[in-house]
Amino acid sequence: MARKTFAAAALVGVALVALPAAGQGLRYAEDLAPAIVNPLFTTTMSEARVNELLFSGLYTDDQDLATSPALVAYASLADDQLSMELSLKPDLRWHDGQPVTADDVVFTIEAMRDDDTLSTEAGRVSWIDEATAVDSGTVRLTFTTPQATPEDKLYFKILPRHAFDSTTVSRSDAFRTNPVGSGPYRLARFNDDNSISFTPHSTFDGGVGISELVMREVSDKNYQAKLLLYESLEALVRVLPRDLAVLQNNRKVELYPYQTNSWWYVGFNLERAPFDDVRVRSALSMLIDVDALLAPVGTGEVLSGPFVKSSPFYNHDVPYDGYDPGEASRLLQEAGFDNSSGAWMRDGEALTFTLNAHQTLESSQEVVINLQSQLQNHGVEVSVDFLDEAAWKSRVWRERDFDAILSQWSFDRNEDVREQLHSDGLRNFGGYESERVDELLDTARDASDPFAKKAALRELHAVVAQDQPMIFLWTLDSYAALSTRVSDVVIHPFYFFTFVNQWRMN
Amino acid sequence: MVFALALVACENAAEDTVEELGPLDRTWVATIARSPARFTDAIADDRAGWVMVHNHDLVRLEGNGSTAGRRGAAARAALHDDLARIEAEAWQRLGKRWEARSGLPEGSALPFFVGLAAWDAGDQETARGWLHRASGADDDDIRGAALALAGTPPGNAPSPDGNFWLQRVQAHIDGRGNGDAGDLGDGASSPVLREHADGHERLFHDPMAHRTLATAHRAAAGTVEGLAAVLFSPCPALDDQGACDAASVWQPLGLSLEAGDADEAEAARSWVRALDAKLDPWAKRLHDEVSDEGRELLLQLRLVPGFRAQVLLDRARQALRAGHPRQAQAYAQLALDLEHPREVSPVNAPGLYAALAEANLRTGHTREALDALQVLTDLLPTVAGVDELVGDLAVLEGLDRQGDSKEN
Amino acid sequence: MRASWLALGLVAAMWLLALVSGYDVVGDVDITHASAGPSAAHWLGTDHLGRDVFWRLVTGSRAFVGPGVAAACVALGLGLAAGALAGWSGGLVAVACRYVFTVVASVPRFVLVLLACAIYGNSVWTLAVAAGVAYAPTVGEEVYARMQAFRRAEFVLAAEAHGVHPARILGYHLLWVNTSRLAARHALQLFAFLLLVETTLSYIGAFGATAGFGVQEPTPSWGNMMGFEWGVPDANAWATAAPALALWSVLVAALGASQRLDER
Amino acid sequence: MRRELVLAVLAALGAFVAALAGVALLLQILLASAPGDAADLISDDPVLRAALVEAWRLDEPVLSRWLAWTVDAMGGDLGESLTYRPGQAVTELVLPALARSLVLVGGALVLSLTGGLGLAWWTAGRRSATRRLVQALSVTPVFLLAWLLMAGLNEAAFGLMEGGQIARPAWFALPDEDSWLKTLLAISVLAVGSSALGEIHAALEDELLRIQRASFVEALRVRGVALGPHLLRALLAPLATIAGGRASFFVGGLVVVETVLHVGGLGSLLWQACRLRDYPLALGIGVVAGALVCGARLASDVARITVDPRLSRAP
Repeated sequence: MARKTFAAAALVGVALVALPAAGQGLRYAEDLAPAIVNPLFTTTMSEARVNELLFSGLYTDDQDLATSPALVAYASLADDQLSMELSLKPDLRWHDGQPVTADDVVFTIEAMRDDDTLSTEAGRVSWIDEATAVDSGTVRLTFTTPQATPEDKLYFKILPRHAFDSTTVSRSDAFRTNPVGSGPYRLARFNDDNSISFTPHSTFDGGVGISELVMREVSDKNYQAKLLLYESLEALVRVLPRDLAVLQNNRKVELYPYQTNSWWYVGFNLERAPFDDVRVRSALSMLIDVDALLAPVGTGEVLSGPFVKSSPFYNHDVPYDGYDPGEASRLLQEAGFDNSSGAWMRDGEALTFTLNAHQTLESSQEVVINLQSQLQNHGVEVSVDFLDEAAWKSRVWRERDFDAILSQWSFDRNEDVREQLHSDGLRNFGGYESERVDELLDTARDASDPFAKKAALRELHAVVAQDQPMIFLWTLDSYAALSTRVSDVVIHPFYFFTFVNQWRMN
Repeated sequence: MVFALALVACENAAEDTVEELGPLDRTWVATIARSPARFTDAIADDRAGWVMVHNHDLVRLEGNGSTAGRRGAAARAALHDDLARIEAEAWQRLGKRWEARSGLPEGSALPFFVGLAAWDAGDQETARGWLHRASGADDDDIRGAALALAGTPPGNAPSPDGNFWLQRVQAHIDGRGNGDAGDLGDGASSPVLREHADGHERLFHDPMAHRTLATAHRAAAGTVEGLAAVLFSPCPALDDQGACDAASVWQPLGLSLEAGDADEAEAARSWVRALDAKLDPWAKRLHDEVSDEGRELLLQLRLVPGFRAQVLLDRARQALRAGHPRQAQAYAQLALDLEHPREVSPVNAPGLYAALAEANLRTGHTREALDALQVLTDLLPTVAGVDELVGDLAVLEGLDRQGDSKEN
Repeated sequence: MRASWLALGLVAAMWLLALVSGYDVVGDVDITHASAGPSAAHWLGTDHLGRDVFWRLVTGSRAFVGPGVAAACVALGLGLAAGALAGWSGGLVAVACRYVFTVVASVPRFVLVLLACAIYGNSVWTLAVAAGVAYAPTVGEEVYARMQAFRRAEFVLAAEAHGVHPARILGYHLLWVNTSRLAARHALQLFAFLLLVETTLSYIGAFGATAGFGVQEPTPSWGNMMGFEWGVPDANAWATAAPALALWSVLVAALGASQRLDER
Repeated sequence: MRRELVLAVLAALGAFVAALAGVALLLQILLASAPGDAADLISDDPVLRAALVEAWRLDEPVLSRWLAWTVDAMGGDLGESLTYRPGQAVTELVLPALARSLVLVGGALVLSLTGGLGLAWWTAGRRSATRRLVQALSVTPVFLLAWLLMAGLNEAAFGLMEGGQIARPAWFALPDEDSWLKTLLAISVLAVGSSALGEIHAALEDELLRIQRASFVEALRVRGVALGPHLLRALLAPLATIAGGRASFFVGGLVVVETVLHVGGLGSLLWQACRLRDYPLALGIGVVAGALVCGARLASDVARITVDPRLSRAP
């Protein structure tokens, strides 16, 4: 009896000792755990990165960023370029063991197009006229207009039909906490500390190198770099610019350029007075010393329009209207404001607004406090309201109920600003409308000559810089940091984890 | 703070014995840190010029005849060589991709320029193919030039006969012969042809300019001897004959000078890790051993990080020559000093950005290549043409794609 | 013990200073003087946005002094009233009151405060009222116990026999004479409790994924001052140390003073 | 005698149930008094809203809502999470968290009581500066104490690791690895911080002094009997009282300790629930926290009754 007790105690002891072993997993940090794991409603980069782990598309990028088949085995495009047939690879499985079929592909397209789904990604399939399953392994797509290389547009993630009741998918659908995909990793569990554990998908085509992945929510950005140095994390998705210098001198860490096409902005609600007046918007932009705003965040480049400076679309001829309080005063007076009382007033109403920012936007607190300070010192009262994920989605994305927002857009290498600036763009929160911009965006979209597209978007830059629907702030130097214990790392410049199955741990 | 961390990092590195690190004491870094007087001697003729060499301020060194000026010219020549290669690669990719996607634009001079670029790069086979396709060009001069060049081996100019383009080719070849680029460099900064298409213009820059500029700068560089030849360069030391002797420094440390067979980034990364494992403890030791004056030099001029970056840049260029762009990409990324990631500095040489751009371009990261080229465009107006060309390629590659954008 | 009162006096002085100083909480940002050490211009240096730590510390007192007093009023008002009512009338009323005390006291104070902030919105005044309500049962129970003890005491009976108005007996003889010291002690303890809750919420609420409660930047609180500077590279040490030390000193002082009241 | 004891225990049990029901009602009233419609606060999504109104019986009055909720709760159903883990049963979320939190609260009780007792034993009658010192240290807020200890331990360990003096400890780095040290740290911080230890120490010291002056102690002292065991026995009842009262304090402290130290317990869950306006979850946790406090009070009452049967006669 005593011996038995002892043995049991010993076992418990061993279990306790064995528990903390971190294992050969890769832990990466995000500022905020994805609120929703469902490719139909992906709006943030952290969600996009998780999607890349869990789901596969029909096509994907290879390491040279050329289109290569993922779920597709082979495809044939009709001579008239108006339809194509896609054959899926045989023996593909979902994480729950069910086979991946043509029905799933058709379902996904239907779900994205379903008006009641309210998918933020609906635009990705608008060019497809009809999707039909020829047999369980073959899909036939017809297009609204001829497509030279339709596979370039077939990157969207495929969802399992059997996990949904109908093509009308709700944001709150249980799928978001229990996702089933066909990507290299499956979601093992949501942990109590808000982290998410992923384990390899056993039948993933090509195998998976790292036996466990953990997404950890580390909301304190300062602490992320520390954890990496402590070797309590293996990867930081995006390093604060001010930490770059420290990390590059640490030999346990290597930095990889990542996600360079992103910019910060202060967006106005153009449907609300006084932001409907371009003079007011311009004046506000001239009251802000952007370099001083940027200083506590780190190094970056100040922008004059909706593209980063190295973009082929950036119009270097557009003058940058920097800090110029004199000109701002003139514009405000022209717009009917008067600051004899120290604050800008028009018809007895002060020029004030509420600035909304997402709670977890990195360094947003510093920027917002600074901005508030600068504007107040020029007689413009700004109140600040940080919104949590749910409030941000509903107030900014759906209701468009705000005066001004501070946020950041990240673009893939195509730098397509259509959704942001087109009058019916899904991400045009401020309600910006310009006929010329719409025309230019259409030209850019339909162009078959790169010179035409470049010219159109450079003109767009100039027009938008004039109209100032938002104050374009800066682009930051973006790097990912990975422990040298992770090898064979190749990072996709936008989706990050595209090649994760090839990574190894030493 | 940063420096303290760097020191901590050094302390942790494998503790090699003095003998093992001995070869590094032959480097120019050790030489001038141990005897600063030799450094003072070497830069005596043009201190201001040497400051520019150290800062990679190649533009202001232009036309300077001192040793510093000649070192600058040599670096400038290497940079234009890099840019010429990038340009040649980009023209090929642009032509091929455009043709494969929708067929070449009708009546355009595009195939002529693709062909001219290949012809100037010495690839007669490819050049001939493109030049033949240019026979449909609307412009008579272009058609004529294409026809003439298709039958001429690279390096020889066909008789111009009043043809604008052939005259220009002739000018380039003459310029290369006598080492004077004249105003031919303008063709790299502003377009030589504005072609009207429906509703927009196609701008083409001169695909031969950078090679001519490289030749001209190389002529100005001449040869530099002694310590001045290796100062701030990737070459660690000179042998008795005054030639660069890298092997005797790196090989005893177990660092192979070969590029390896496979184009794997991981190979480059492990080479850099091996280098750092030697360089860090050695730098620490050197820092402790030398005189105050020497230490001042080491820290103020950032000699070790600068040398490391030069060595890695050299490796990157080597990898590019060996057809290993992924390795080159890794070398260049690891060489970059991220404290100033968008500017040329004592550590970040212009060549580094060129190597990064070329490696990115050749691994399909066209858009990322533009990030690197942007730095050079801010530095040298003649990079504008390459930047536009690579930009056109990036736009072309994205024509059928759907952009994706997310918050944060 | 005199030190305790001195410290509390200092807090009061700070609060007054904050009221009259006109320190511009919003407009103080000055990037060119970020993370500077103490100097004549900035007695405690600046934080990483270049804001004056001393003045933020002083202004930070506004986040808890007013609400602390309000919370004490709420707790004492509710506690004294309900306790006296229960003690005076006895019977079913007492049972009911004490049941309510038990129920409210069964929810941990901090939990109640957090729930209140989630439901009624995040402001220091919500916090003050919630803390007062959460604290009231403690006061109520003690007052009830005293009342019960004195209800049938001879001096009360004598007063009643003399025809003194019951309200005067309750108000003066019982409450004022017997519970004023108790009330003062609880007021001090509650003040300390509110300071603790406010700084805790503001500290934790200064980080992204836990943000949303407490005093929000740029309005200073000793809690968010610490949270805002925590982990910033090359920060001015006083930017975190000063509010931490101030917080600690005030807590020590408030508790010391309250014990003093207990002992005498 | 025996009968009285049983009755007293039953009465305590009745009080427990009554208090718990009251807590549930109190929280329901609190939620119902929210400005605007509860569903408005959470979501503008019409689908979600409709589901909410139904799931929450928002169209019914508070009392009937409370009754329905209580009936469900007695069946072990606390509803479903709305925003934190949509659709997941609250009990599924709360139970594992409860287990972790119980360890912390239990540990903190044991540690603070034994620590307080030891200190009181040592300082009683000496009027030394120790009492002041303990109080001054213990007054440090829980969040500050946790943060200082955590940063200190991390930096110290990292320094030693970099110097090669120690291998990487399994607990490194706080607060991200689950380890015995983190649990210990959480327990200690909870037991000491925000005046916990100071108050317990002071109370026990006073109690000890009172007992020492009691007549039976005098008698024992005259008879030359060892005082220790008798004093301890006399302290049991006050100890139980203090423990019962402290439980509420520690459960409140959980919110802070767990959030700062990243322990997935009731406290951090409550913080997230409040932050995300996940009212069913918050209500569930609030009631469970109330149950913990009431349970501790019940246990303390029962313990006192058993230790000192005289008490069973008092109401």
